Amino acid sequence: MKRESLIILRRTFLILTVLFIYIWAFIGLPNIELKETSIEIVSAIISGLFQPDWGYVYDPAGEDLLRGLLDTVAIALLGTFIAGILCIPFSFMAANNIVKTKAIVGTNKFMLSFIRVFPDIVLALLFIKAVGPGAFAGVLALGIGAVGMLGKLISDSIEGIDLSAREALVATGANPIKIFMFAVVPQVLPNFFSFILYRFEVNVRAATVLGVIGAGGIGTPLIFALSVRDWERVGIILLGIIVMITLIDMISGKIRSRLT
Amino acid sequence: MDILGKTTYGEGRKAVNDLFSDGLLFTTLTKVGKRLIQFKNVSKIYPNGTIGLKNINLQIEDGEFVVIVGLSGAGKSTLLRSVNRLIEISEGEISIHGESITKAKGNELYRIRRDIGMIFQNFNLVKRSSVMRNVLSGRVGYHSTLRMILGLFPKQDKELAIEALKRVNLVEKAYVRADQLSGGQQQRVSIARALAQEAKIVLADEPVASLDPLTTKQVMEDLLRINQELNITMIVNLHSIDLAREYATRIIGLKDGEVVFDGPVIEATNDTFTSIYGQDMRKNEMKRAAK
Amino acid sequence: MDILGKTTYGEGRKAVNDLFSDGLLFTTLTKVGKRLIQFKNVSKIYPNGTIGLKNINLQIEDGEFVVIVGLSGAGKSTLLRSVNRLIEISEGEISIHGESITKAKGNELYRIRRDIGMIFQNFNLVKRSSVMRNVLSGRVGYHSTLRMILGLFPKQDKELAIEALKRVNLVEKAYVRADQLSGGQQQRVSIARALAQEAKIVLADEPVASLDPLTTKQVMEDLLRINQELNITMIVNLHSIDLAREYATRIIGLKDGEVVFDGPVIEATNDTFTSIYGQDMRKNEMKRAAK
Amino acid sequence: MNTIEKEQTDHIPSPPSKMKPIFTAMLVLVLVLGSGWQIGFSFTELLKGLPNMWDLVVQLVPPDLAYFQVITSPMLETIRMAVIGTTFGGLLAFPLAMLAARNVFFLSIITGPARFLLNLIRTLPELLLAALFVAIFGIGTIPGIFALMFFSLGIIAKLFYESVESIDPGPMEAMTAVGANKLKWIMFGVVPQVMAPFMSFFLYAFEINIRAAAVLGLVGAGGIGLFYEQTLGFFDYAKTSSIIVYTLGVVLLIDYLSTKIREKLI
Amino acid sequence: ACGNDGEGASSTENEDAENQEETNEDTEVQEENDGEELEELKVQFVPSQNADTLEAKAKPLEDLLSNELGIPVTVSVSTDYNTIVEAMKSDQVDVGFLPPTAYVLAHEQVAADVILQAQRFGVHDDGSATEELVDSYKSIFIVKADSDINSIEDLKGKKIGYQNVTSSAGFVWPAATLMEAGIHPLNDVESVTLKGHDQAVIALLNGDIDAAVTFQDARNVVVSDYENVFEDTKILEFTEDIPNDTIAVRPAISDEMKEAITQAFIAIGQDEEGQEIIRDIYSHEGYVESQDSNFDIVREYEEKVSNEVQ
Ligand SMILES: Nc1ncnc2c1ncn2[C@@H]1O[C@H](COP(=O)(O)OP(=O)(O)OP(=O)(O)O)[C@@H](O)[C@H]1O
Ligand SMILES: Nc1ncnc2c1ncn2[C@@H]1O[C@H](COP(=O)(O)OP(=O)(O)OP(=O)(O)O)[C@@H](O)[C@H]1O
Ligand SMILES: [Mg+2]
Ligand SMILES: [Mg+2]
Repeated sequence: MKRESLIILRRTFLILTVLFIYIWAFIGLPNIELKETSIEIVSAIISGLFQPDWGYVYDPAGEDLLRGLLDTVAIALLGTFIAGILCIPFSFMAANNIVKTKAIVGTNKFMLSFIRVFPDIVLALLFIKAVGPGAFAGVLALGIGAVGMLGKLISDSIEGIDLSAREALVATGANPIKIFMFAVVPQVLPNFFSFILYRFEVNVRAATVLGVIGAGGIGTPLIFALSVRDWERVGIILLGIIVMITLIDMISGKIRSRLT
Repeated sequence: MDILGKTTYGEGRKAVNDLFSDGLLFTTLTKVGKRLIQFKNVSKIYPNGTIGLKNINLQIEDGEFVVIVGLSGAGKSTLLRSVNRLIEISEGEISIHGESITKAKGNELYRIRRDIGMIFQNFNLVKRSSVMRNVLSGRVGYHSTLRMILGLFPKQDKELAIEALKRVNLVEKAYVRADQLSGGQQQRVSIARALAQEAKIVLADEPVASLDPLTTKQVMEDLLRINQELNITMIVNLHSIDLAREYATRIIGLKDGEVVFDGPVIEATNDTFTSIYGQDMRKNEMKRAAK
Repeated sequence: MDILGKTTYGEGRKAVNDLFSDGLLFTTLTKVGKRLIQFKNVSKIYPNGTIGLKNINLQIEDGEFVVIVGLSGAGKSTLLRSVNRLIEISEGEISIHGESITKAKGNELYRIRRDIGMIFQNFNLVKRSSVMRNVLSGRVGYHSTLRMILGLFPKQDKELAIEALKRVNLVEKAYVRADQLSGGQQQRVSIARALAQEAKIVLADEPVASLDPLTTKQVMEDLLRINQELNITMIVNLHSIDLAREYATRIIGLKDGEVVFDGPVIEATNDTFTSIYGQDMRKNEMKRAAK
Repeated sequence: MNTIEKEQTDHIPSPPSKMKPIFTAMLVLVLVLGSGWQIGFSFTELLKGLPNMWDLVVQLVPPDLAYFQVITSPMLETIRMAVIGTTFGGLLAFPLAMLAARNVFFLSIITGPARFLLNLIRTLPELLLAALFVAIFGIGTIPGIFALMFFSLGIIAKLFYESVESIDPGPMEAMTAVGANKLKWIMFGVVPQVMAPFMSFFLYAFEINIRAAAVLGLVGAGGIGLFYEQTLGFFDYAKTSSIIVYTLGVVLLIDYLSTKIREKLI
Repeated sequence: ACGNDGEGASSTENEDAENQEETNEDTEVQEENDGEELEELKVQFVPSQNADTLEAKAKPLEDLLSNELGIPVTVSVSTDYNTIVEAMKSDQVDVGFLPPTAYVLAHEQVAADVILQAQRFGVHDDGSATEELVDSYKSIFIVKADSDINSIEDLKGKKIGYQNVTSSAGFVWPAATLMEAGIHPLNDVESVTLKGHDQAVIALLNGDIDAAVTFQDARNVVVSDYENVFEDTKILEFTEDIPNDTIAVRPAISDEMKEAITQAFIAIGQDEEGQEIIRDIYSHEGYVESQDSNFDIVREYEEKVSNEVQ
């Protein structure tokens, strides 16, 4: 009875906290009003986007859309690969249904939070100091930066898996690593790949970091075009990115269906 | 006990049962026998307050074929799972061959568990993996962690797995994903996994629940054979009284988490089962008779 | 057929079976009866190439208690699931009360399905939800979509759900999460869900596989009672020949996706079962005899 | 007869060809190595440069704790916008993700456009969203909330539909069998299974909105992003790290709340 | 010309300090055995904010410089000057294109020495370019054309859109102008930080702010999206001259190398082909030699403003 009332108390507290946060957030919200200039500017932007600057697609001297996309893919691919490998031990050890020691789980969760909180730009700075500006630094920054996100998402999804298969492995006397390989991996593999591919996509779009880092790729021209409001240029770059991401989606779908 | 176990086979089972027909003799024998699995004052209370087991004291000898019977929810699965510590008991201690599994840790615990095969009530297959991989997973206890991370099973293991699948008539599905199997086929994969494990004790939680009579017979014969030929101890939860009578050397009756019967098959009369399954059964029968 | 169905009960079943003892009479009767479920040249080939069903032609009448038997993997579940189109058949047509479910769409399909209850071999419970909610989910076909999105079940539904849980002896677990139940308890939840659905046809895929003899009896009696008192058609997959004999009015034997036997219980002799379960059974018995 | 049967039962199927996975792995390997070569990956260079990194790390500690006072109010402002933006983003993401999940809607006529829309939403760069929203709503809180909403929608929906696609089909099957229409089917067969991942993604998006809400700066809504820029611009690394510490505190708090909420759902 | 005068004046004022600093550096360079010779030149540039066209291209400059210097050159583009400075500090970048404020901060950290300054065409009040080459530009206060704000003093209590506080044109110079008029740039007005001079103009057109500070003339960026931007807004005030972008080198580089780099850039600016390239890419017209003292004005402003701000 006492335990139950404690649970109710804690639940009420949780609900009240969330409720309070919402009330606080919505209080003092200004009214939405549309600006007079909006039609003119938005239509200029949209019409610009829909008249992409085809001339930028290919330029014999290099430094065109195709080259930018290629560089971006190379950086994103390698960055994702590094992150994909580094995140595995973290996600495993931060899942509270795999590792039972609270301290280990807690430490790993903390580490993941810390990596996530660490701003991309500071990470970029660190690697620029180490290896100089350029694609290499970009790969390292993306590779390390993504560990926080992947580790969290994957460990969360490990925590939600069906444990019955795991039981069978426990019963055969498998140690945690073997259990992980045989009972957990096959179940989280689809999620793992989908997170990895999502991260790959994020990395392709990580224009800001790559722009800061001088890594080349499509990010810097995109930022430049946006800041001087060259919508035709923005349009063609976005088109390029969308086409590329769609292609990657298709290819990765094929790969995924093979691996899982 | 070992020798006795080996000489009995098939119909010979009856003779062995006769030997134990005297309850007193039975208990005396077990006291001097090699105590394989020992339950001392074991209780289990689930976090939500349900009582799973209540002060269980049992000893099971090498080579026995124990069948556990009881109503749904009586605690049969709980008892079985506490043997290899799939669930942590709340009180008491369980030891296997003199080693306390309750206190075992790390590699010691893994080794003890490796020697205990388990067939699960709800199969516990990795649905996304192939049948073969599910069966091979019974072998992981034998190899180094690194090897297992790379998924490198020796050739013998694969042959062993195929062998186990043959025994349950499922070899043609070896490379099919487990979720594409029928219910009975899934159960057979789970049995093959336990066979491939080459354990010294096998815990079987309703191993034939989803099987047709033919496969049931095959599986039970298989369990009996490995019990007798390899002197492997069997602890099996069964719902079928007929099967229990046919294969067991000893029957343990559970009710509400307590042992209400424990003795050789011969002692388990119809009245015994009636008392295990509670008064309801009698009431129910009376009702029907009244109509 | 209705009247006959209602007068038979329990032991009375035997009398009915006697009525049908002549195979000819049986077929004649079914031809004039109300054809409830009709299979026309139904085949099913799974995407991986496995043949599930091969050219099935069947008709099942109102109020029958059909038991389907067959080896594991014979296609029993596939047959059952094709009735309410849980799997799309590859060829042929299935109609229910003259309406083709194969061609039905949208609300029509939902309505047909609402009138068909199903008990699943592997329970298919939402493990994270409470028992009550799982049972109530059998009622969603009766209410407006909006109401269901908000999860507002009328009071009668809740009473109905409690009633269904009482029938399977599980009312004390009503507010427990489904994953905290024993195997047999989960199976009973799945039965309660089908009972709460108040369907006109019940498809049961091994409804008693994980149940102890007492509960098995209760559940089978329940199925029989609703079959007889409410004239609800039952199609049940069973592995136990004894149960099939005790409760069925008609037995259908499947082998490798084909109907190899179809007739009243009385016609299903031991030889029939032997042929359904294939030569292996005999071989197996011979082997044992040889030893 | 006997022999035929024997062949049938004893026939051991050959294992599936390993070529496909090996080929795929080789392809990935080639791509990785190729990219590594293209961008000039070098471990020695990295090792050589590590001491340089240390220079910066030294400047980051200890954090300037007095700076907390300055960033508290922008942080609260950020949280406030993130709460609203993420909530609306999540509310939109839920149905959109359902439409995009192939095991919920089987027709590519439905999932295709839904996925395309989601791809598009994720592709739009923050700067472009900012340009649009500032033009439409002016500067301040409102465009900030809209930007965060868009952003959350993209993240949550994408992650969510993929995880919906990997749920247990059993309960869905049961709902089909009781004759539930699509909405009821989703409510009772899908939703109970996916609430936990949904909350996880929702809270994750919330967290991103708080720690990386640079877009707020772009629409003149302030936010903590501006302060990173400022402190880095002045090479005032102690302050930068104090922002990191502060954000970490907030994120850990969210993490704690999120675990508590998820515990209720798993 | 006006800007040059100002800078000359300030350099005389600070002569002593400056001399001392220079001697310090000289000894430092000498200690390092006449500085490093380079086998490869690494150049990075950050586009200046005061440009209305930009290209993220590096190759053309690479080729030009490598032709002039006879060693391989790599050029990279970054969007943030902080990273250049850090890279120069750890010897990862040799030559950086830095905006004035960034240069001053970099010099403070002994990361960069200025060698050159970019030249551009001046800007008429209507936003069009002049014929005259200058090495400085101005920032402007703009308000709506129909606004009743007619002088700097009227800005008191009004809502002003700034850029980040490290921005020369978007904050430092305008803030100094305000302070001269007796208005505290943060306390006496309602300040809003915006990202991008174009956004500032749009926010002004929208009426979200009463005045915007931008480089002269940022309205050119917006004119394609909002045709009447020049009619609908007016310039309220100009700031003092802001030095153009610098080209700065790592202090440790040998004097000969520095000289070679300097001459290479000047040559590129004078070469017809080279000029076209630097114009297209960086909107530079050429380069003139410069020295650290030219940036004392920046330090002065920086100090003045940052004292008030922090
Ligand atoms: N989803 C699926 N994909 C491919 N093959 C399947 C699938 N489901 C079932 N099968 C195959 O179809 C055949 C018939 O399966 P079904 O489930 O109907 O058997 P069953 O008679 O119900 O057997 P059991 O008694 O074991 O439940 C089996 O060989 C099975 O492997
Ligand atoms: N994880 C759990 N949490 C809470 N209670 C549980 C849990 N598992 C089982 N129980 C409860 O413990 C009791 C015993 O369960 P157990 O699984 O041992 O029964 P069983 O004898 O195997 O029944 P069945 O024949 O139905 O499988 C039941 O009342 C069940 O509801
Ligand atoms: Mg059980
Ligand atoms: Mg089946």
